[in-house]
Amino acid sequence: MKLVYFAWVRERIGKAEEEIALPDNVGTVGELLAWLKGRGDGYEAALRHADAIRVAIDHQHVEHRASLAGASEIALFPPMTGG
Amino acid sequence: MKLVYFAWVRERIGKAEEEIALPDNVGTVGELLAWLKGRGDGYEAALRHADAIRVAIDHQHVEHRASLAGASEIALFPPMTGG
Amino acid sequence: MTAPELRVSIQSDDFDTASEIAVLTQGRADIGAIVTFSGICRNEGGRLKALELEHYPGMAETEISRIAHQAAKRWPLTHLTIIHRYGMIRPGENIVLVVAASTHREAAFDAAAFLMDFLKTRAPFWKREHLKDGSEGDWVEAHEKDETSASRWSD
Amino acid sequence: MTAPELRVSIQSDDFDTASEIAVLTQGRADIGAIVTFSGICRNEGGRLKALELEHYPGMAETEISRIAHQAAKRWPLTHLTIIHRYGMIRPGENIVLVVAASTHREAAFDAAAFLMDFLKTRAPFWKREHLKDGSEGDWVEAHEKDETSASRWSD
Repeated sequence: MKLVYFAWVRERIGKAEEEIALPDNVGTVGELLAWLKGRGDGYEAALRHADAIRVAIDHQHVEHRASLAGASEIALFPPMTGG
Repeated sequence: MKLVYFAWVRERIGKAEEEIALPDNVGTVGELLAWLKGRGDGYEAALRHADAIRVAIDHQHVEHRASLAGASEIALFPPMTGG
Repeated sequence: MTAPELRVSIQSDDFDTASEIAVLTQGRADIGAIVTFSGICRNEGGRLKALELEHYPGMAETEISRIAHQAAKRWPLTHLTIIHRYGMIRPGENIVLVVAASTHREAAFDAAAFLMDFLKTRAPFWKREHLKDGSEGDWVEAHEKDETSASRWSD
Repeated sequence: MTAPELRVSIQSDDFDTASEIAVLTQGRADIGAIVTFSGICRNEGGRLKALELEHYPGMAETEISRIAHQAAKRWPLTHLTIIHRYGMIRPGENIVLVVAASTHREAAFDAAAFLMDFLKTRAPFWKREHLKDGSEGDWVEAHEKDETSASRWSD
């Protein structure tokens, strides 16, 4: 599964994207965020306030309770500031 | 006192403006409209539904209850359709 | 709050929306949002040759300036342009332009909508249709809903 | 209601608001109202050298098209243009343009305001400041009030 990061989430994690294999017990967006947070200091800094992190699955905004089933690209980013 | 007319008020009355001397008992816009209406068929046709007629005194919109005191130019016209 | 730059023009000539916007942004970097409204003559399904706009010279300028000042008091604007044409206007041509500039988008949107609602109901202009078949059509009737739109701004 | 013509562009190059409007009105006489919104880079009191806009390629197009289709379903529009830039943008330059054309002004105003509210809160773009003193400034923070503005459209 491909993870992509933007803005300060990307900066804190220290990379723009990565391929990961999810453990079996990670089934939702919320579980993914909690699991990622334990992967190191950068992840911890990026995801400290996980509630504020926005997530898109295959280019569609999703809630944290959404299932990851069938996802091929998951994006994590801060609240948007375009327009 | 100068009266000016616009759009179909002008067309029905048959002139764009005129100078008139008001009788003493005409003190408000409403009284002016009622008095004008009796001046001939064109006035009658223009002012039949007097409630719908808009009035400006010296370039300012006024209500029908407004006083004519001090007015130098009184305009009568239909509801506006600009913009 | 500083008073916005104001430009009001009542004219028979057509105008160029692009250059009205350009004039406003030139050499300034404190404007964050510009909202424009262009009112354009429709052909009404092909039956219209032109709209004739009659206006009340003198009062048109006075009344539109009054409305512009109300908007300027109500919203933090950096610039306001209002152009209203009179005379014969053919389908596809401009009738009216409002440009509202502000540091913030809500102010620019609200001011432009406010101005249009009040131009419709307070500016002394009257439209009459001229038809393609050569006949002089009717005076356009005022819409009740324009009055309703204008009344939403009273507080 | 016929579907409006739709133009969505995510680009790094600047654009010309005037020609975007012109393209829309050329050879048509059924458009009565055009509302444009231009979002322009402010200099923030002189301290800003540029805004850098990061975006999520692919999703930006998808999400903006989705928002555009929502607007097209909700209001009777003849045309909708949305252009959003990314990359380095200097004070005074365009960031975003929305053009909504309709036969009626309320639809054009509402659609343009709706689009801006949703571009602010749903389009995957992030602004970071670059300061005049050469330093890299902070990521711009999202405003609570943008969420509030967007929520007023849910019915």
